[in-house]
Amino acid sequence: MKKVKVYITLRESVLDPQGQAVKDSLHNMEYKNVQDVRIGKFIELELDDTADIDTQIKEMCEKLLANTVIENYRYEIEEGVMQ
Amino acid sequence: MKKVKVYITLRESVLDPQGQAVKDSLHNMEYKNVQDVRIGKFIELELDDTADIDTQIKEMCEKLLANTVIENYRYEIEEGVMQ
Amino acid sequence: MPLLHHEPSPELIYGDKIYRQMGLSDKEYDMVQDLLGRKPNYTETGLFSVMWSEHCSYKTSKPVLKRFPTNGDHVLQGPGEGAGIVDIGDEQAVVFKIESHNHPSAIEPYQGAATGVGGIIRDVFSMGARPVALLNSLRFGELTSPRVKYLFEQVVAGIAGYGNCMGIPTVGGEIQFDPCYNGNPLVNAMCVGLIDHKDIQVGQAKGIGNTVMYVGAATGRDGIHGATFASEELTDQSDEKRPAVQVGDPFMEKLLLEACLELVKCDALVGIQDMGAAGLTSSSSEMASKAGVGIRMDLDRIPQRETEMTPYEMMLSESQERMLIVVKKGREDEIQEIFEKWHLHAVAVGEVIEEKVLRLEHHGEMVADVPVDALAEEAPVYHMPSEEPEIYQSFQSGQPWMPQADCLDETLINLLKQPTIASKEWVYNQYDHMVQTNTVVTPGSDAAVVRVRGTKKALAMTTDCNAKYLYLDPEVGGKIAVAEAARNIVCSGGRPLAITDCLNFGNPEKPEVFWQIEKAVDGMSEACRTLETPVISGNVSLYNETTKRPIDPTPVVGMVGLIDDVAHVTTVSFKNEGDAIYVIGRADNEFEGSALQLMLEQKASGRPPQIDLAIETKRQAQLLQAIKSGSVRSAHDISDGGLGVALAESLMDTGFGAEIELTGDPVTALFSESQSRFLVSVPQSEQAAFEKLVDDAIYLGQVTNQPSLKVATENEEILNLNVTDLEHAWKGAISCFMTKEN
Amino acid sequence: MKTAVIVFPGSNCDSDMFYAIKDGLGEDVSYVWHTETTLDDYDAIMIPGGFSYGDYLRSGAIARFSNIMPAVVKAAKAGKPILGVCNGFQVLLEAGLLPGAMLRNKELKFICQTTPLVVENNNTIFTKEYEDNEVIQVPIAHGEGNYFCDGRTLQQLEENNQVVFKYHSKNPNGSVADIAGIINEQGNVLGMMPHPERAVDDILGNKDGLRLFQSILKHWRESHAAVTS
Ligand SMILES: Nc1ncnc2c1ncn2[C@@H]1O[C@H](COP(=O)(O)OP(=O)(O)O)[C@@H](O)[C@H]1O
Ligand SMILES: [Mg+2]
Repeated sequence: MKKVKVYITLRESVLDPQGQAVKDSLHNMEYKNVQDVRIGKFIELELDDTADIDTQIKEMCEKLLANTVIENYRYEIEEGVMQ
Repeated sequence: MKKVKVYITLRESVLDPQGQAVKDSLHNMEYKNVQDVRIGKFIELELDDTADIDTQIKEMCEKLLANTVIENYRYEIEEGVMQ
Repeated sequence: MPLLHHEPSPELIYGDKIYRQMGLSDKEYDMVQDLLGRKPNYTETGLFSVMWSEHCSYKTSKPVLKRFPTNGDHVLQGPGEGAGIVDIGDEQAVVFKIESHNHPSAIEPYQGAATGVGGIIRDVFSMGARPVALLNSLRFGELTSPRVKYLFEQVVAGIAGYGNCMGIPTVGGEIQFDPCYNGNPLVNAMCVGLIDHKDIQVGQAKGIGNTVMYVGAATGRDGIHGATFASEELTDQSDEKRPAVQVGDPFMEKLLLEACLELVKCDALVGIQDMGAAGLTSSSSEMASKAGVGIRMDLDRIPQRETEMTPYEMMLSESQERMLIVVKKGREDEIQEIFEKWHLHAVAVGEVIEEKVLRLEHHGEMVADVPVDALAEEAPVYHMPSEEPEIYQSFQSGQPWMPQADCLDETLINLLKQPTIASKEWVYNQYDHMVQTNTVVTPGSDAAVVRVRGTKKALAMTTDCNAKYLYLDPEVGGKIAVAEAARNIVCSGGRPLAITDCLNFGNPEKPEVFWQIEKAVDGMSEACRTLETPVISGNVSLYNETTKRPIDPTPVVGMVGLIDDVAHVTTVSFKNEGDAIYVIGRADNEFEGSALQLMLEQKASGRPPQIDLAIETKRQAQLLQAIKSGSVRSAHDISDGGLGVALAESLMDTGFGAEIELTGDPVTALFSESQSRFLVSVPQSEQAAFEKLVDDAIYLGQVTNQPSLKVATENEEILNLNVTDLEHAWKGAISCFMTKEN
Repeated sequence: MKTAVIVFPGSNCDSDMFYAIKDGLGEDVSYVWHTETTLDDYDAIMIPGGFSYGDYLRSGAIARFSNIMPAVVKAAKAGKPILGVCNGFQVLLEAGLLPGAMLRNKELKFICQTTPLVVENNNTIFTKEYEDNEVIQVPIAHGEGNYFCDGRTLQQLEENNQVVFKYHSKNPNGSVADIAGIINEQGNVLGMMPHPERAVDDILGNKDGLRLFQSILKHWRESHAAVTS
């Protein structure tokens, strides 16, 4: 069994209305030192190991998990999680 | 300037309809080896350094970024990102 | 019976009085012991504690609910099932119910509100009906508080999130803001469905040997009563495993809805009930009890989302989007086929048995064996002491309050800015109110109107309750709540059919609160009898208290009316230059509990406006007749803020103005909240006919094409306002609060 | 004209689309379940609004992998008219049949209201019955209608006249260049956030959407007549 963590972030050129709203709220809450907030997704997968796991994850990201028109992705494969 | 990464995940026993739907879809796409999918948030903050940055981030998480009734959070403070 | 995991033994439950933490009193525990003839084990104690909770058993409110009139020729199903049903002709019927989700919404407003909507939708489609509309009734504290803003924003988003995804239009509702709800918001959701008589289902487990099936989402540890968990000393259970707030999955519910509507066409189905409060426990024991049978279930077969769930947890879980059904033995495959299409679980988990018990097995052992009637029927009933509060006498005997208002222009503008009166566009624009393409009158008029596709008919629907009147006088206020709902239906061109109600009150163990409940129900019952709108369903939410005091008594009325022909549909807006404006009914000096008093004094005191139900009935009947005969172009009931506010509302977004002449004291004429009154516009050609039909119609003036509201008395102009200023004040108020920083 | 209305789990404007065609247009229409694999029998294909697969992850992202989608792609290539409304538009974007992507509304709120649109291009098979630059009233109802594409794509869209509808006077969701609906280069796949199927009936107060369906029908009749004559 492998555990994979996928991080999906909006491309820099894409406006992030949610991040903007959170930033505004933080400013209202007196955290004036906050300069920027970007909100993305954090996906945790658990899957049975296969030979080409790296290619597999990449495919999942490209096809489904991220929309590369607006998003970037990055992932980490963790070693042997015991069950 | 500090860069902070915040990971927000659903508490273990909280239903994750998104994760479930993505898992089903991955199965349909023939990634049958996927056992579990959980979807959370990945928030990147950039903020001016202050003495008590750790407490500050913790507060932001508790008050705004995470809903601790159903979510857990975890964060990492990265060192001196140049601008 | 085996001892499970870390569960305390029956002796320990008794000795350490562990049942108390589950909510059972010593006396109730003794009753359980008598009913069983032995000490209950942990699971069984849990079954009784949820089924005998106020929420499920109505143990304190039952005696009061009996006072409601529930019969009528057109009532096909009164209280007692998932939702009530009323005939609308052509072998069709309308199904509706309202339910509260106050407490969950106070803790987690988005999910609390969302799952409240999900629950009431299930109540309606478990009857076999297709849900065609949603409404809600909301109460919040003052919008100046950041916490209240947060609750308000999230509750609205949660309602929108669930209803929009389901594709059921949210067409109406009401919202009031008052400090008494600061720590205790009210979130009541109502669902209206349509059904053909032949498809009507019941929640009964008939037929010995028939199969009990579980359909829908898997069971997790959602919403298991926190207090019980805390008492378990489960040192090895991490914080992670604690009972969680329920999270709604509207997508799952949409699939469940479609599957169940296919299911009701299948004659293998015997009974169906949703798993709401107390989940598997209430659905199984109630279905069995109603049919005079028992149910045996094998808990190993329950679809589970989490590992190592105990029988206690499975039986008490409030996971959403689940149903329990009973089907004819041997025809399980047909059922499974239907659910398979929607990718849903449909699992045989047990059978109907002759012995009237709920018998649960787990890992091959019997873990509970309890008479179903004991759970569902034999909960204790409490007759609470009731006492008239002192403040009521002082309200009744005090000097009448009269307002000091000099600048009437300013008074009207300020009234329009009160969040309770202001436009709720900020809210309802977040609700998809048009999906299903049947919404003839969208939110913003008196009642919403949804057509019945394929017929000339339409349904008018509304929720109402002015809690301030009930705070001053619960009996009068209760009458007004029902009458006001009916006025809204009539103004839309409909004949009121029946009501559903949600009784939101404080702690009934306080005699003053119980007195409020009794009086309110008496007032509502009388109005229901006079207006011939029986109570066909409802819900009770007690213990709504903040640290300082209980909420104002808030028995929300949800009413549905029938419009025979969509041609009769009428809205509040003025339609035509030159139309004559009338008010039906005269205003007296009735300002106590009014919007004006709240605005000027920041509190209500005195006697609320009086109501004469005979006059109410007469005026409603005459107005409806005038509408049906085509004499009326717009109709609006006069409520919060009096005639002044009603005039302003009839002008919004029309591009028209009005010129009005009033007699008597201007402040009374404009802002009194005397009851049973309507503001109506009539084409000139119909004036004579209208005046003949409506006894108490008083001519006021005309609709003009100058966008200003001009009001005069015999000798002077008392009000002259630009309609754009009225619009600005009324429409901007709520979003102004919501964008203002603190 | 035989029209298919595709139904995904979670579609909820499918019956609205169905009645717009059946009652509004008086034409033949059927629901097609997402597990089907062919659309050969149909002349026009509608992908209705709703929350396919709950709109979880991203709206339209999961639906795009349904069994029916290869048939939709095939129909698109064959030049059949394909209309995606709201969630249907999102599905077409995710499937790559139209360029760009959808973000959450700028104000982060779901918006439901009737909104004025300008017909930017009335020379398409979907808009022939409108005047050029005509302002029409059509309801919107979405939480993620903030259309995004990069600068180059936008330039191409504008140059090729692929922007068919724009929001008039007020942009409700933050969409780039006020875009409300776009068409593919070939001119047979239209995606739009506003709901024309909600504006086909006088009793609901507005019939501005009906002409979109009438345009499709007219086009079909013309091309059909050309083939059979
Ligand atoms: N205030 C009330 N007025 C009329 N009927 C009520 C009232 N409260 C509850 N009921 C009826 O009692 C029955 C049980 O209600 P409830 O416990 O809310 O049902 P469920 O748990 O299935 O949603 C329902 O049929 C409901 O309509
Ligand atoms: Mg129920």
